Amino acid sequence: MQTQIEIHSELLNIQQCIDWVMSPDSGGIDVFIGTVRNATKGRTVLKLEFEAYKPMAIKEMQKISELVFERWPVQKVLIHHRTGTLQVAEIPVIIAVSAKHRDAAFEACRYIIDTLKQTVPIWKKEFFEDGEVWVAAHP
Amino acid sequence: MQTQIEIHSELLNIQQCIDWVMSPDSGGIDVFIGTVRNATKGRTVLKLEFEAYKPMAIKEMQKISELVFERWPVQKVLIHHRTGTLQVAEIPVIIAVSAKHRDAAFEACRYIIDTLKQTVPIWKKEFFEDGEVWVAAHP
Amino acid sequence: MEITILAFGIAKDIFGRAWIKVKLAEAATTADLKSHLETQYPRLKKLASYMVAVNNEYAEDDGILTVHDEVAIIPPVSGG
Amino acid sequence: MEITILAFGIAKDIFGRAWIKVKLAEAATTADLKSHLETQYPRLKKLASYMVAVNNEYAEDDGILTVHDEVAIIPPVSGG
Repeated sequence: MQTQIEIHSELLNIQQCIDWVMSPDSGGIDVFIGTVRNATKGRTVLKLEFEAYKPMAIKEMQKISELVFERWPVQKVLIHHRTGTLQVAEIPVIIAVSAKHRDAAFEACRYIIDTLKQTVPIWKKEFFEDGEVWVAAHP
Repeated sequence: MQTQIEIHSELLNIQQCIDWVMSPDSGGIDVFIGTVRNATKGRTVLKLEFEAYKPMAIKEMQKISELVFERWPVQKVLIHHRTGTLQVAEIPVIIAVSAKHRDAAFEACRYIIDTLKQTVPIWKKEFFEDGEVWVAAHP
Repeated sequence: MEITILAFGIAKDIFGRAWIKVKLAEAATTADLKSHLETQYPRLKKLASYMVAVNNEYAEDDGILTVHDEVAIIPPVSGG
Repeated sequence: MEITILAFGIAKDIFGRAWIKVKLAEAATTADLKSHLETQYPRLKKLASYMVAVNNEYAEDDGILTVHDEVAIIPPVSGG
């Protein structure tokens, strides 16, 4: 059970993430890469800002990872999340999971990103030409 | 509808694959990376050899990609498959799918690898210490 | 007792700063804190939802707060 | 008519080479080709399954072959 969890404001490095989860007893790796989209509901997005409650966010990510290891036969789990200002097409999040068999990798990876978006205390502000908004804050 | 399909004997380049599927109107990328595992059913694997019926394999991959674009709202689909001799931990296949929303990327990526393993004329021979076997050839 | 409340995301905008201090009765609960804050900062009630975290864990409404706790307001998360 | 049959994977081992030539009656079908090959190379029958591809497409058993077709034996695939 090996987990690598990081939250920081530097560029995320895809190759390094994948190198870390690779292992000779793995048969497959599933990787999810979030990217900043240029529009939300038709409005042009100029940039995003991500803020994290870092110690709690790390703790929540660790909980997700522990649950994944209980539920699926996976080998390594990596979650890297970026904070600070991101431009369009930059990468806020990389999740990578290696496993002997691909089903576990796919299911665990999807579970991680779905759960991260529900429980991990990280917030995103979208900047438009005519304003800015904290995503999901209001009904 | 943009597709990049390649079969060749050079090392597959993960970063290049991901760079190709990225786009400013994507919100997520799912990537599946196959890796050569060091054992099959408890037997140590020394190396693998992949052989392709290349023109037909390309055609079958194109069919998979077309079906993906009919079925899911995805933006770019990439399938790279390697041939020749691969050592343990090397990468025979990379599949990458970008989409506005992550569900489509995950589902399409999984569909592609599942279908590729059923329909695309590529064959894998496993080399053990005491013999070799064409995978799936016999019941 | 006086407790420091950390704020993130839109809660920081609502409080006008990254932390505030509030005065609560001894043995006050998370629910007491929420109603205190909602009186002082009515915009909190306009949020889709918000949680209180105590010592880096999501807290139940009936959890009792102490001056030693690290308390934070967690508006709807939107990472990833 | 004489048709060249391409072989891949274990079929190449069974034939002992990457292609063979077979003599078939005019308007022979894929099924005719299969039974011809299975007589000559009984190990084909031991495979989990195998398909015939004609011009880079999986062929039906009743498809008619011509000398202009590119015909290949496709043992169980195992890519990825």
